[in-house]
Parts: sequence; C-alpha cells; structure tokens
Amino acid sequence: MTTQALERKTDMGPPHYERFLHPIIKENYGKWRYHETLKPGVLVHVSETGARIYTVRAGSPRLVSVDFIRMICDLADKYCDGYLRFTSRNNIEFLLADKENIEPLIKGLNLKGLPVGGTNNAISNIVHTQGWVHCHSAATDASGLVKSMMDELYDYFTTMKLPHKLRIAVACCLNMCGAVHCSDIAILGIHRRPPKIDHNALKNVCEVPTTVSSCPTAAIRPATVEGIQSVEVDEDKCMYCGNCFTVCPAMPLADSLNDGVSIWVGGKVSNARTEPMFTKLAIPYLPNNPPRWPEVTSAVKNIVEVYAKHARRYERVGEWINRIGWPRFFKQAGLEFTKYHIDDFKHAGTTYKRSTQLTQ
Amino acid sequence: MTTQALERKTDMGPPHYERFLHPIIKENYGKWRYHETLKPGVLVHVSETGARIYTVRAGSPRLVSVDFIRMICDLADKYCDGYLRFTSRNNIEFLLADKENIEPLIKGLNLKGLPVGGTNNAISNIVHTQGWVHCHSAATDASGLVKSMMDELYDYFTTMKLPHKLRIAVACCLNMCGAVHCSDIAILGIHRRPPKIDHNALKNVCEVPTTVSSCPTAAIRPATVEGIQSVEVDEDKCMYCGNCFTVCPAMPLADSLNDGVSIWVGGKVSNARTEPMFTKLAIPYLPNNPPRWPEVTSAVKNIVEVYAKHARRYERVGEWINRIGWPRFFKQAGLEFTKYHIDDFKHAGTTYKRSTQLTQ
Amino acid sequence: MKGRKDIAWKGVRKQRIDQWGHIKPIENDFLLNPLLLDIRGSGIERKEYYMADEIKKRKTPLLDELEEGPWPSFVTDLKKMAEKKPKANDLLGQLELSYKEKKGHWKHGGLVGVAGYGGGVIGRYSDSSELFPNVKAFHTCRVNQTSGWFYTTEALRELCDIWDKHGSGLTNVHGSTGDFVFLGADTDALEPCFSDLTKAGWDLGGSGSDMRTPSCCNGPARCEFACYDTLDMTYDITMTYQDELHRPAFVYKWKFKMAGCPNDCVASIARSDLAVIGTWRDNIRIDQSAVKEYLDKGLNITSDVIMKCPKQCISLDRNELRINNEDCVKCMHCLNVMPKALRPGKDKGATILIGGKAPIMEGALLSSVLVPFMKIEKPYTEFKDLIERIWEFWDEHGVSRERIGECIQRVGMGNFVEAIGLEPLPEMVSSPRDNPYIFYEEYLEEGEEEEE
Amino acid sequence: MKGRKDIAWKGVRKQRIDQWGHIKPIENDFLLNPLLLDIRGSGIERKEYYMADEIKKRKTPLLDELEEGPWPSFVTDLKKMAEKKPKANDLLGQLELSYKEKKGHWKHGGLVGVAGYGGGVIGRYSDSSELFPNVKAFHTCRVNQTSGWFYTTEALRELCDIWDKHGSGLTNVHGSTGDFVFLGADTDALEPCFSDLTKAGWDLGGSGSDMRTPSCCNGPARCEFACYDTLDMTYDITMTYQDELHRPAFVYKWKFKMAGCPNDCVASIARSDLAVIGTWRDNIRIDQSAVKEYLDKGLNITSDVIMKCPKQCISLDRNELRINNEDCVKCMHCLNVMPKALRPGKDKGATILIGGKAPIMEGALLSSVLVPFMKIEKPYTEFKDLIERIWEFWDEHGVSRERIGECIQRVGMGNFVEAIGLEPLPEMVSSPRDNPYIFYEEYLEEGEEEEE
Ligand code: SRM
Ligand code: SRM
Ligand code: SRM
Ligand code: SRM
Ligand code: SF4
Ligand code: SF4
Ligand code: SF4
Ligand code: SF4
Ligand code: SF4
Ligand code: SF4
Ligand code: SF4
Ligand code: SF4
Repeated sequence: MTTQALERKTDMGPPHYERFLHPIIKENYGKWRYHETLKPGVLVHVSETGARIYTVRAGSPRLVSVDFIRMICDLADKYCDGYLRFTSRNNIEFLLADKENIEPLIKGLNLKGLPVGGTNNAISNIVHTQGWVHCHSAATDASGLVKSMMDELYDYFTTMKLPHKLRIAVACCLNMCGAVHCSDIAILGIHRRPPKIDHNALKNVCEVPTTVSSCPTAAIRPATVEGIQSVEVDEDKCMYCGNCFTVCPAMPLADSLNDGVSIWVGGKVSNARTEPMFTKLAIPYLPNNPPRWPEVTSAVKNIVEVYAKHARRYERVGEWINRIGWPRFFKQAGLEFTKYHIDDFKHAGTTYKRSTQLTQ
Repeated sequence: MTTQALERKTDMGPPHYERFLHPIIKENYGKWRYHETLKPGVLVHVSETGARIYTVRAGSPRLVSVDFIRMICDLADKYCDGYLRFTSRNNIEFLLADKENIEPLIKGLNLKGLPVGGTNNAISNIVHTQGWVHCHSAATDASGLVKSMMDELYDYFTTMKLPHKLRIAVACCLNMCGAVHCSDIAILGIHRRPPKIDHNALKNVCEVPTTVSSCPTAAIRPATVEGIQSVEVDEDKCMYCGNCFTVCPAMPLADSLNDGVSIWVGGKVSNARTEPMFTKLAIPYLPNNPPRWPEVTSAVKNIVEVYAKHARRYERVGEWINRIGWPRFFKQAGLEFTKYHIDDFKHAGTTYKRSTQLTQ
Repeated sequence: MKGRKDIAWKGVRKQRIDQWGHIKPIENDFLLNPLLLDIRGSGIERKEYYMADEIKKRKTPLLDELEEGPWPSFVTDLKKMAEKKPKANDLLGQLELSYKEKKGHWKHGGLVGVAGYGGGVIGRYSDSSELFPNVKAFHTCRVNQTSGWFYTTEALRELCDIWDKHGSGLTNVHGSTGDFVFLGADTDALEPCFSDLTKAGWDLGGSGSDMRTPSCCNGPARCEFACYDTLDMTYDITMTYQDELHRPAFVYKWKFKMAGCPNDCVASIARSDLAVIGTWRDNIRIDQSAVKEYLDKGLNITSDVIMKCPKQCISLDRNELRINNEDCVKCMHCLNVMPKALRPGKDKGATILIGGKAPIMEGALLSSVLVPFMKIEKPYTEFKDLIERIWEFWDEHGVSRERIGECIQRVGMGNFVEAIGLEPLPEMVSSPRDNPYIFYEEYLEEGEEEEE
Repeated sequence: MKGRKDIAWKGVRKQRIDQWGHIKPIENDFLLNPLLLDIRGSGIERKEYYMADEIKKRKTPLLDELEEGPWPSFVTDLKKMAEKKPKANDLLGQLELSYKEKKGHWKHGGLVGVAGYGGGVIGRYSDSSELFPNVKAFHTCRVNQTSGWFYTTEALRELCDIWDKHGSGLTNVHGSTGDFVFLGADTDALEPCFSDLTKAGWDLGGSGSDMRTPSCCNGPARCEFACYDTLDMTYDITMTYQDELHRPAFVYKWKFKMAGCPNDCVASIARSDLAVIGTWRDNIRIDQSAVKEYLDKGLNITSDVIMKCPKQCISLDRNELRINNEDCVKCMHCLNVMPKALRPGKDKGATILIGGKAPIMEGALLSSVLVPFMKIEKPYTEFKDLIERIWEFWDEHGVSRERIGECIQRVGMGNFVEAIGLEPLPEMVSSPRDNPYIFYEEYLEEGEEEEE
C-alpha cells in the first residue's frame, strides 16, 4: 500500500475479504466436504466438521439502484446475520446459518418480486452488458433484452427440469463484454451498415493513419472528401466490427434501421466431460424490436425447448449438438442455414466438413 | 476422341478397363457379397452368385525394370490366367480363379524374393516418391529409405499382428508427392538451410518479382548484388519450403550437410470410426545417412513397436494417440518435445491446448 | 528476459498481421497517446433529436412494458430512483428515446478520472444533453469488489450511501469484469466520491490498458472442490499490482481470473488473459460408503457417471467404484455428480492458462495451457515471477492494442515460452504441428562437424 | 456462372494472402508464361563434381548395401538393367554419387513433351552429365493407367516392349497420381515412344497445370463395398476431359480420385482436388444369420463393433444386431468388421468433396463436403455439369498456382457455392462460424421499409 499525496489515500486496494465472511464460512474455510441442492435455488454445503451453511440464490436484474441493494440488505440482516454475496452471474446469494430461515427468506424475496432458483439444471441469470443504458458502442440494449427473455424463461430459472445447466449471455456489440463467445446460448448485438463518416469531425478528432490501420479488413482508405483530408470506406470490405469507431469517434456505426441481434449456440467454459467450446452462429440476424424483442425471445425459447426435448441428461447444448450433428440441429430447431453460417474468417477452412461422416 | 493431325493419334485415352478384367470379375462385377482374409496377403471375395475370386498380394519396390514386370507376368500367366492388378499402394495383386494355385504362386513369388502380405492388420507397402533417382527437389532419397525401412518392418508386412492397419509414406521434399500429410507414419525429406542464390544464373533464368512473390514468408527481397539485379534472402524468415526453387532454378536448397528427414505420425484418410486426420510432427530432424538411414529406420521401428504394444484393437496410430494424449505418446515413444513441435503456422492457435483436461 | 532484449527468433512476424492478411504497423500505439485520448472525450456534436411530448413529461410507454412479467424489472427500480434523482430521471428519458429510435444516445468515450489514476473511471457524455441535461456527463466508477463477491450488509450500505451522495444511485452489481460499478457520476463528483470511498476502505478497479480488477470464484469459502485459495490469491495479486491496476502502462488490457477447479465458475478460460484454474495430480479420493449411499438413493452411476467420463476410466465392480487415475483428465464430471463420494486428490495446485479474450481484432481466444501444474502457495512467488517475466516480454514485444494471446500467436508459442524461461511441453498443445514449415534455427556450414 | 462475370461478393479478398499475411499480387501468373517455362529447362551450369574411381568403374559400394535384407531390392533390379542399358547404368552411377554426397544430381525442370500435348512428360537433365552422359536427358512419360490398375500380362508385356525399345527400361508402377511411369527417356525418344504407345492403344496422362490422370479404387470389380462404379466413372471422366488432361489450361493442377466407399482406398480425400466417395442414404442391410455366424466364430461384437461405433448407434439384443440408422454416419467400421453380415443400403451414390492437396503454399488441405449425396449414374451428367461450373469459376477467380481448395478459402465457401449454383448446407461444415465477422450483404437506407 503506497500513499501518493498527503491528503489522499490511493492504491489501498479493496477491503480484505475476511471481513465479509460469515462466521461459519470463516471457521470452515477450505474444509467443505460436499454439497446438496435442497431445492431449486437452495444449496447446503457441509463441512468436514459437520457444520453447514445454507445458500439461497435469488435472481437480480444487475442494473439496480442503491434502494434495491438496501432492500436486499434488509432481508440479509433479518435472515442471514448480515452476510450475503453475489455470484459470477450476478445472482444474489444469501448465506444462512439456520435452516429454519430458508422459507421465510424465500417468502420475503418473493414478496419483493425476486425469484429463487438458478441452481443445477436450470437457466441461471443472463450475463450481460451496458447496452443503450451506458455504452456508446451498443447495437442493441442489454437490460431490456434480458428482462424480456427472463420473463419468457422464468420457469426454467425456478425449476431444475433441463437436461443440464444452460447459460445465456448478452453482449450489445462485437466487443463482447458479456463474453458471449462461450455460452450455451448467446445474444449478440450487431451492426449491419458500414460507418457513416463525419468528415468534419474526423479531421479534428482522429488521425487518418490510425483510423486506416484500425480496420481488420483494410476497408478504410485515406481520401480527400470535399477538400477535407479524411477517409473512405470500401463497403464491400466492411463487416461492421466497429473497431474503427473505437479508435475514431467520427465513424459511428449505430443505425436504427439496420442494427439488430444475432443468436449463437453451443459454447461452454467448464472442462467437465468436454473441453471448453466457442458458441457458433445459429441465427445471423433478428431485428431490434424494443421494448420486448419478440423475435429474439421466441427464437431463444424455441432453442431452449428443442434442447430440453432432445438432449440427454448431463448434455450441455454444445455437447448435444455435437452428438446429433449440426444438420440435425438446424432441422430440429427449424432454422435456416445460410451462407453467413459458413465461416470465412481466419480459420475458416478448419470449419469445413472434411469427412464423409454424415447422417442422411 | 479427336485426332489432331492425320498421322498421329492423340487424346484416345487409356484402353478400356474391361479388356483387363478376369472373366470371374467381369461376371461378378458389382455383385460381390463379402470377403475373407485367408491368411496374410491372401483374400477371397465371394459373389452373390457364389463365385469366388482369390487375391494374392505381393510387395513391390515400385521402382522396377521391364524385366521385373515380365517376371511377374510369367507368374500371372502360370497361375492367374494372365490377370493381375496393382494396388493404390503399389503392391501387385494376382487374381486367381483356382484356390489350388495360391500356394504354388506364393512359392513362386518367394523364390523371386517377393513377399506376400500387406493385408488387414499389417504394414502395407510404403507409398513413396522419386528422391535422388529422379527429382530436382529431393532432400533425401525415397527408394533407399523405403527399402531400408521395409527390411526392418518386413515381419509386419507378412503377418497381421498389429492392432490395425498401419500405413507409411515417404516424400522427399515438402511438395509431398507421397501425400504424407495423412499417414499413420510419415517420413518427410527436409531442407534446413536457406537457398544459396546463384546471382549470375538468376538474372538469366528468373524474374525478380516472380521470385520475390513466391516466398510464403516474404523472406525474399529484390537486391543488387555485385552489380547484378538479383534477390537476397532474409535467413531469419526462411523456413526452407523450396517454393522459391520451384519458381526460380537459381535458388537451390539442396545441401549435403543440412538436408535430412523428419518423422510424422497419426494421420489417416479413411472415414472409419474417426474422421480423416493430418499427420503431426514427431521428430523434427534426423540426418540423411545413406545407404541405410539407421537413425530413421530405428525411429520408425520404435514407433511401430510402441504402437503395437499399447494400442487397442482397431485403433489406428492417430486414434491411439488421441486416446492417450500427446504427452503420453512422447513419453512412451521416448521422444523429445521441442519448440519445433509447437505449430507457428496459419492456424497455430487452434493447436494450443485450450482446456485443463490433462493427465498427470 | 533481462539481458535478452536483443533476442530475435526465426520466423517471428515483425508486423502484426490480422485475419485478413492486412499488415499493421508495429508502431501503431495510438491508444497510448494521451493527446489523442484527450480529444476523444470532446466527441462530436451530433444533430439534435426531436423532443417528443411524452418524453418531456417522462412518459415512458415503451419502457413501461418492461415492468410486466415475472422477472424483476430494472425499469421499476429505475423509475423509483428517477423520482428521487434527476440523473436517474434523465437516464430514464434518454433510454426511452433509445427504445423509440432503436439507437443509443451516448457520445464516444471521454477521458476523465481521479488524480493519479489512469483507470477505474469510464467517461460518458450524452449526445442529447439538451433534452437530458442531467446525463450530460454520466461517468462510471469501477469500485474494486471483494474477493469472491462476499459482503456484509454493513459494507453494502456504506457503498450505497457514498453513491447516493455522489451519483445517480444506479449501479451494476457487478460489472462483467467483476467490479462493483457506480453508474452515472458528474465529472465534478469523481474526486469527492473517490475520497469517500477510500476513507471507507474501498478503492477503484481497472480500465484502459492496465491490469483489470482480478476476480475469482467463491472457492474454499463455500465450495468443496477448491484446489487452492482463490480468494486469498486474488486479494494478494490485487494488492501486489496496485500500480499496474491503476496506472495504465501496458500495451493493452490484462485480466486475471482465478477458478478453484476445472468447472471454472468464473469463466476464466474464456474471459481472462491469465487464468488460474485449480486441479490436482494425484488420485481422486473415493469414499465407497458414499458411493453406496448414492446407489441406494437411485443414482444410475453407469449412465450418469461412467458413460459420461470422457476417458472411460471409471468402472463399478460390485458397488465399488474404481478410477483409472492414470487416464483421468480431471474433468470434474464424476466429482460433480457425486460430490459426497469423490474428492480431488491431495496434491493440489493449478493449471496456468494464458491468452483468453473477446474477438476484437483477431477473433476470440480461449486461454491455453502455459504451466500444466503449479503449486499455488502464499506468497505466490513462483506465480508472480512468471507473471513478471510475461509482462516484461509483452512490454517488449507486444504491439499496442494487442492482447497477450494475440501476441503469443504472432511471435509463436515456442518462442514465447523460451523467452519467459519455460520448457516447451506437449501439455501446451492439443497436438503437435501438422505442417512442415519449421524454422530450424541452426544449420551447418561446410567444414563444420556433423551434429550429434 | 455464365453471364455472372461481374459478380463481386462482400468480403472477398482481392489479393491472395498467404499464411504469413504476405499479400500476393493476383496477376502472378508466371507459371503460365511459356517463355519463362522454356528457360527453366536450360537450367544452370553447376560446378563439376570430382569423379571417384569406383564410380567410373560403376562400383556402387553404398547402393550395394541396399541389396541386403528381405524386402525386394530396387538396386538389384537396377543393376540388372544397368548391364543392358547405358541409361540405367548411368542412373546407377549418379545415384551412387548422390548417396555419397547426400544430394541429388538433377537440374531444375525442363520443358519437353510430345507435339500438341502440354502434359504427360516431365523433363529431367543431369547436372553431372560429364560423368554420366547417358542420363544427360532422363525424362519421364506418364502413361495413363487403366481404371483400377487392372492389367493382362499381354498388356503389360506390350508396355514393357515399348519402353525397352525407347527408354531406360526403368518404370514406376505406379506413380503417386496413378500413372504407369516410364522413367528415363532421351528427348528424341519421346515422339517415337508416344507413337508406339498410341498405336498399341495407350495414351499419356497429365502433368503441369491441367487435369491430372484420374484414378480409382478397384470398386465393383473386386469389392463388396463399392457404392458406385468407380472404374466406369474414372474411364468416362478421363475420356470426356482428354483436352483438359493434355493441354494445360487451368490456373494450376486438378486431380480427381474416385473411391467406392468411405474407406477411401485411394486416399481421395487427402490427395485430390475433387473426391468422389461412395456412400448410401438408407439403412445398412443386416443379415442376422451371418451375425450369428460371426458370433459363433468368436467375434466379440460388443468390444470390436458396438464400442467402436462413433455414434454409439449399434446394439445387440439376444444375438440380433440393431442399428439406429438415423444416427449412423456411414463410417464403415461395422461393415468392415462384419462384411458378411452388413452391407451398405440400396440407395447408393456418393459424397462429392472438394479441395484436397499437399501443403504448398498455404498448408495441406483435406477435401471438404460439397454435395452430401449425389446419385452417380451414367452418363454422369449431373456430376459433369457441376465440374464444369466449378472449372468456370476457378478459371475466372483462381490465381495462378492456386489450387481450388485454396481458392475456395480465399473467396469464401459461401460465395463459392452460391456462384456455382448450389445451396449452402449445414453438411458442408463441421460447425457454423464462431466469429461475428459476418459480411451481411444488404442494409436498409432511411425511408426503406423494414425487412420481413
Ligand atoms: C456461485 C458460482 C460461483 C461463484 O463464485 O459465483 C458457482 C457455484 C457452483 N458451481 Fe458453478 N458456479 C457459478 C458459475 C459457473 C460458471 C460460470 C458462468 O456460468 O458464467 C460455470 C461455467 C459454465 C459453462 O461451462 O459455460 C460453472 C460451471 C459449473 C459446473 C460445470 C457444468 C458442466 O457440466 O458443464 C458445475 C458442476 C455441475 O453443475 O455439475 C458447477 C458447480 C457448482 C457448484 C455445485 C460447486 C459447489 O460444489 O459449490 C456450485 C453451485 C452450483 C449451482 O449453481 O448449481 N459449476 N459455474 C457461480 C454461480 C453463477 C450463477 O449465479 O448461476
Ligand atoms: C487394394 C486396395 C484398393 C485398390 O484399389 O488398390 C484396398 C482394398 C481393400 N481395402 Fe483398403 N485398399 C487399399 C488401400 C487403402 C487405403 C489407401 C492407402 O493406404 O493409401 C486406405 C486408407 C488408409 C488410411 O486411412 O490412411 C484403405 C482403407 C481401408 C479400410 C479402413 C481402415 C481403417 O479402419 O481406418 C478398410 C477396412 C478395414 O481394413 O477394416 C479397407 C478395406 C479394404 C478391403 C477389405 C475392401 C474389400 O472388401 O475388398 C480390401 C482388402 C484390404 C486389405 O488390404 O486388407 N481399406 N485402403 C488398396 C490396397 C493397398 C495396399 O496395397 O495395401
Ligand atoms: C462495463 C463493462 C460491461 C458491463 O456491463 O459489465 C464493459 C464495458 C465496456 N467495455 Fe468491455 N466491459 C466489461 C467487461 C468486458 C469483458 C468481460 C470480462 O472482463 O470478463 C470483456 C471480454 C473479455 C476480454 O477482455 O476480452 C470485454 C471486452 C471488451 C472489448 C474487446 C476486447 C478484445 O480484446 O476483444 C472492448 C473493446 C476495446 O477494448 O477497445 C471493450 C470495451 C468496453 C468499453 C470501454 C467501450 C469502448 O469501446 O471503449 C465499454 C464501456 C461501457 C460503458 O459505457 O461503461 N470491452 N469487456 C465490463 C467491465 C465492468 C467491470 O469492470 O466489471
Ligand atoms: C512422379 C510423382 C511422384 C512419384 O514418384 O510418384 C510426382 C513428381 C513431382 N511432383 Fe508431385 N508427383 C506425383 C504425385 C503427387 C501427389 C500425389 C497424388 O497425386 O496423389 C501430390 C500430392 C497431392 C497434391 O496434388 O496436392 C503431389 C504434389 C506436388 C506438389 C505440391 C502441390 C501442392 O499444391 O502442394 C508439387 C509442387 C508444384 O506443383 O509446384 C509437385 C511437383 C512435382 C514435380 C513435378 C517437381 C517440381 O517441383 O516441379 C515432381 C517431378 C518429379 C520427377 O522428376 O519426376 N507435386 N505430387 C507423382 C506423379 C506420378 C503420376 O503421374 O502418377
Ligand atoms: S458489448 Fe459493446 S456495447 Fe456492450 S458494453 Fe461492451 S463495448 Fe459497450
Ligand atoms: S466497421 Fe470494422 S470492417 Fe467496417 S470499416 Fe470499421 S473497422 Fe473496417
Ligand atoms: S516429393 Fe518433392 S522431391 Fe519428391 S518427387 Fe515430389 S517434388 Fe520431387
Ligand atoms: S525456401 Fe521458402 S521460405 Fe525460404 S526463401 Fe525460398 S520460398 Fe522463402
Ligand atoms: S470453480 Fe470449482 S472451486 Fe470454484 S466455485 Fe466452481 S466448482 Fe467450486
Ligand atoms: S474427473 Fe473426468 S476424466 Fe477423471 S475420472 Fe472423473 S469423469 Fe473421468
Ligand atoms: S474404397 Fe471402399 S469400395 Fe473401394 S476398394 Fe476400398 S473398401 Fe472397396
Ligand atoms: S457405419 Fe459406422 S456409424 Fe454407422 S453403424 Fe456402423 S460403425 Fe456406427
């Protein structure tokens, strides 16, 4: 810990986590022996010493106000001795010493409109990003999409009736802050129109060589436009990645008419059974249709239902598709296969089918 | 069929194959029902009609004289009504109507020094190329390597004691005319020294821009050398592919001191069980040590023996390695793993281990 | 790396080459240019949007629809906050406009922050401030969360009070990298907010080309599978590298994530440049009586465990479970299904993986094995030594806006491991190369002896 | 393709970009330049090699060692020929020199051939003709083999006689592409040899940037698995495209290989630009009595068949074998192990795959699925139509020395299939794309209607 100026503390880092551990956790730290899922959203972890800590997991919109946080604090004070945590998928986990408090807590949560679930063979909370709420890059909103989808999928959060865990993520642009590249189902905001260049602004806020070199496909060329030293975009070469906009504010891609959403399936990060996998394109484009994105929610729900119906126990979405093959996935899910599905990027060739092993 | 000039016939194509089919084959063409391997090198194919054709497969050096061919014709006349064929791996197949002729034929073959075998779980003939016998590109000889190896592996040709088929190929340079990129074990001639430029010749026989652009790694630059318009090679960027030499004769790569052989394993082309696979690097360099390449033959024999010992029935080399993992293959085969084994080409990243699934 | 500044490997691409074969100059360091960064904040004046009546009155018919349905509604929460906070109110208005126009209304970037820090704050300005003056500036502060996201209500209330005082009252709990995100501050509010935070014992996390806030799964705090102390390591690394966290000095961002076991509950392999994933190297511990319990309870061990083992190394012999540990790849599946019966071995540690990231610009990457097994013990010296060698390498060889994963692919994994002083190992690859384009590093000149 | 000369797809790289990101000019057509080709033959004068005594006397101590050992020795055969033929004798001498010096002694290339043909002959000149004057020129003639490499002794003797008369008497039976290769002719001998060949009913095969000699497995002639007539199709294609075979007009070489079933006994998927691999699309035919026979003979169907099925779609129910044909991927394994019991279905045809090749320059490729299932029936009209559309495409869009597999990768498989009039199908990929860099081909302008 260093101090930079006399009056200001800096570089002190976060508070030490031990301050925040429930006494049972502190005592049994590293001694946990096994766990059981008592019901959807409720876990018990049992220590070598026989001690038990109960967890109640509740869904959260993630974009929450201080009043919302205070509200859950009230519940945690009442039932959890003031101890709680958040999960890597932005759920709230209430940590309970006393089994008797589980049901009252759940009742309290439900009263406040918070669902309990997300454990085991459920759809957990959707990892997501800023969207129109805060980001300059967004091709869609994130919070609204998530709300719309979770309303549809609610039942899969509060029960554990799927073949296995199903993890959904949303990212509002190709930067993929939601890390949608490895989810069971991913929703990705996309632009579909090359940047519209603001030549006047460009000359003030961007450097031409930098802007030119930011483009992965070399679509950007230096050009003099109406006497201004600027750039032009070869539209045939643009695939709307937005990297030029990140580097040069004068090249916005956002476009009401053309922005939208693509749907991806079959990724995972755990090493369980199969190695981690990337998500693969399922639907290249669905329109932005706020406030409820009906095309997107029904497409996602359809995929979930086809998975629920056909996958075997302990098969994640990607494992299921690998077993049945992509042709059958497209057929079962009723999706159209287009040229956009065929990779034409760096390792494209490695995704071609280089075998006769086909079902008919 | 067209005729170009009055006195010359052209474009008549090969003779029609029907002329060369054994009568039993002609009658049962497309009617074969099943086959059995009677013993190493001897097959019987049974037709729906009950008819049978026997095959005796004999090894051949492929580089053979007309007298050699006449010799085998004598045998085919004697035992096969004059019908025989060659296989896609350059073995000779004698086609017999009469079971009684099998043993006399085999005796006749053995008398002439020709082994019978190569069927089923055997090492078949080695697919190979020209080498020093005929090609300008060769980094090693092919026929001599094959002879040296088959002497060592002879026993695996004449028996069927391996876990499954084992297919070996040799190519004398990176052009890979032996198509070694998908064999169970492959031996590949390699250069290891950048081309030595003959500037005087270059100016006469090569075009500088063509030569420059032939290099995959952009190692070649135009340069004026002692007043001659020529090229120079950035040695740090050269990986000895020989493409410049194919395009420009003044850039030979052959080099007595540095040429040699690399060994590759685990490829296959059949779609049986697993999809076709490329061979992968096992040993980056072994010296050219003619006439018998002892380092190479013993390295290959070692791999065969480790495979024979550890693989399960019906596992090709690549299938076996995929099951046990490359770390254990390197350990079991006693091979050193070096930085050369780590891909640094186009799709390099796709060969990194992107999972924690490791044995210890 | 020290004293090796001049190494040049064979075959290393001197330029950065992207997926389309476009060659990028290696001196492309625009994002390190503070001058350039500064002007990004100024943005471009965008043309005015018409101001609909219902928006003036903060009628939000579109967003209102998001108050329906069973999942908790951020709109309801936002509206409540909007009644109290002008910033929240204008955010609501601008968001309704976005929903109407299907388009965001934020200007590009903006370089703001707290004194002495280069990271931790994301500047944000509205492009429609004439309509929504209170979100003219709407920056975020990324507050460094606690290891494993454990809190007391006391601590949370403290954070809420600070943010109530200085900002919009809106938050993300948590951001995708792991921070507790304060969403929507005026430029003026940043320093006072920071001051209150530090007084209460909190600090900012990362942003920009720096080390980002490390995060971890709940590990030994509440999980039986944890193979090392994810919380402590995360805290220790965060504290050790405060300077790297707060003062962008890298060529691009750097993320650490710590997962206690191969289930990887923080998605470290996909979402961090350096993933520490717990594992073990001895035998899985089996409690046969618990096996029997599971059987008695009706678990179909054959179909749910044995058949799903990727290495087919489990068998059941008269209710005795056997594992051929030599073939086991520590995938976790059997342990996940029968946590009471199976436990990781005792010789625990972690696999260190490197290079995970999102797709910009060369396509997404999963992290790949760098150290197959490392003992993870306080004070994490071996780990930190390794990290520092990697950073030194990256500093020297990385190109601006090139994540370490991309840098390694450009330079070649073989050269990279050699440079940071590791041995090339077969565990680093899923398979050896299949192409013959090898940069042999030596050749003999005439007159030299034949190699051994 | 006709009338579509001006199509331009989104995202197609206008240059050829190699693995190192080096951009190749698309007008790089040096190998089509006959002038350039001509001078290649002239070669370079290499400095003289010392002439060892033992070589003068054709002592070949090194090669002699290759007469040992059980495998038939090419050296023994070569030596016998050397006694009769000066060309064979000098080849022996030069080869011994190569063994001594660990280096070949052939000059680069050489453009020779028979009148009117651009392919079929490979020119070859010794760089040590002062030592070995009889191999000063030592060209090969690639004689088009018969379908399936079936011969009568009569035919073989005929070929031997011709070659005895005109050349070295040395051959390759067969070359890697499939030709019956005459090894070692003088330039003068080429025309007479060709004339005798054609008189006897033989013709030359391919070389250079043309269609190469097609080849096939023995298929229906001697194999129960053949799903179409590989021999007839190979003959038919060879005859139909004689012009393409003999007069190089492509941007690079083109190879066809026909395999009767997915065992692919001609390695077509790895070694040809266009592979036709037999398959079926109905149910595998099962003869349960033969199943029982195998069981009786002691075959362990569970371990050798059921457990090895990649799709786990076989089961054995009281000695009845069941196959879930919906899941079967026609891999052949079960048929291979029990050919008497299992047969391909009756609805036979082939999968058409495209793009296989060796590594120069962009790395080796395996062919990939273009048509999942095509009926293969005389006169092969559907197939030929497809091939001609592909050739037209390649002619228009291919770059010199760019095989079709590389061309497709550059242009994009999606654009390629569209251009040749096929539908994109999920069977063409092992998986859809995992990166979001999609070239959407249309966008709406303001004022336009929303898409359906
Ligand atoms: C609380 C949390 C860690 C944290 O520190 O926050 C956590 C906690 C547990 N995980 Fe996890 N996982 C958590 C995120 C993850 C993630 C990350 C993610 O989703 O982004 C993954 C990787 C998912 C993927 O592969 O895409 C993850 C993959 C697993 C797996 C492997 C599942 C599989 O078979 O692929 C298990 C084992 C299992 O479920 O059988 C597991 C198991 C568990 C166990 C049972 C571990 C234990 O014994 O305590 C915990 C309760 C699981 C449950 O929800 O049923 N956890 N787990 C995270 C809860 C997120 C949530 O709110 O839903
Ligand atoms: C004669 C020949 C075809 C020809 O027209 O020349 C042929 C003939 C047969 N092959 Fe083959 N294969 C022939 C080259 C190949 C090749 C090509 C190669 O080796 O370059 C392959 C692909 C090898 C690879 O994957 O790398 C090949 C992969 C197979 C397989 C699949 C093996 C596997 O499980 O991977 C079978 C099935 C089997 O053996 O169980 C097979 C089976 C057969 C059968 C049993 C088919 C039959 O019912 O008649 C034939 C006798 C096999 C034997 O040798 O035991 N044949 N077979 C070729 C003999 C080559 C030789 O002289 O050894
Ligand atoms: C706030 C946050 C999203 C969220 O809603 O949670 C976020 C927001 C932004 N990210 Fe991110 N990223 C956030 C986590 C991520 C993650 C996920 C993670 O860290 O686990 C990723 C994917 C993993 C990775 O790092 O690759 C991610 C990949 C990116 C990228 C693409 C980087 C790449 O190499 O591909 C960019 C673009 C860039 O750096 O120029 C980016 C850029 C941005 C910027 C700064 C926009 C920009 O173009 O400069 C966004 C600011 C939005 C705003 O207005 O606040 N963000 N970003 C997350 C950080 C909160 C926190 O500190 O906890
Ligand atoms: C004779 C033969 C090897 C043999 O010993 O059998 C051969 C010999 C040559 N091949 Fe080949 N190739 C032969 C089959 C192959 C095969 C195998 C096949 O066809 O199944 C391949 C791999 C498959 C493929 O086509 O990709 C093959 C891939 C090459 C390549 C690399 C092509 C590539 O795209 O990667 C070259 C280099 C070139 O074209 O510039 C090449 C070039 C050559 C040249 C012409 C050398 C050159 O640099 O120009 C060789 C002439 C040698 C000579 O002196 O006779 N040869 N070549 C084969 C032809 C005989 C025949 O007609 O039957
Ligand atoms: S995914 Fe894109 S739009 Fe969404 S927060 Fe990240 S950078 Fe912004
Ligand atoms: S959006 Fe991407 S592809 Fe299009 S011009 Fe900008 S940087 Fe290039
Ligand atoms: S592999 Fe190379 S050296 Fe051998 S024949 Fe082919 S081109 Fe010539
Ligand atoms: S051998 Fe290959 S890499 Fe080396 S200079 Fe020639 S073309 Fe370039
Ligand atoms: S990663 Fe492993 S140790 Fe960490 S919470 Fe998940 S299961 Fe437990
Ligand atoms: S951890 Fe995975 S690989 Fe190991 S025994 Fe269990 S299921 Fe099998
Ligand atoms: S490819 Fe099939 S049909 Fe042809 S010979 Fe081989 S097994 Fe028989
Ligand atoms: S052909 Fe292959 S996939 Fe089909 S049933 Fe037989 S073994 Fe299984």
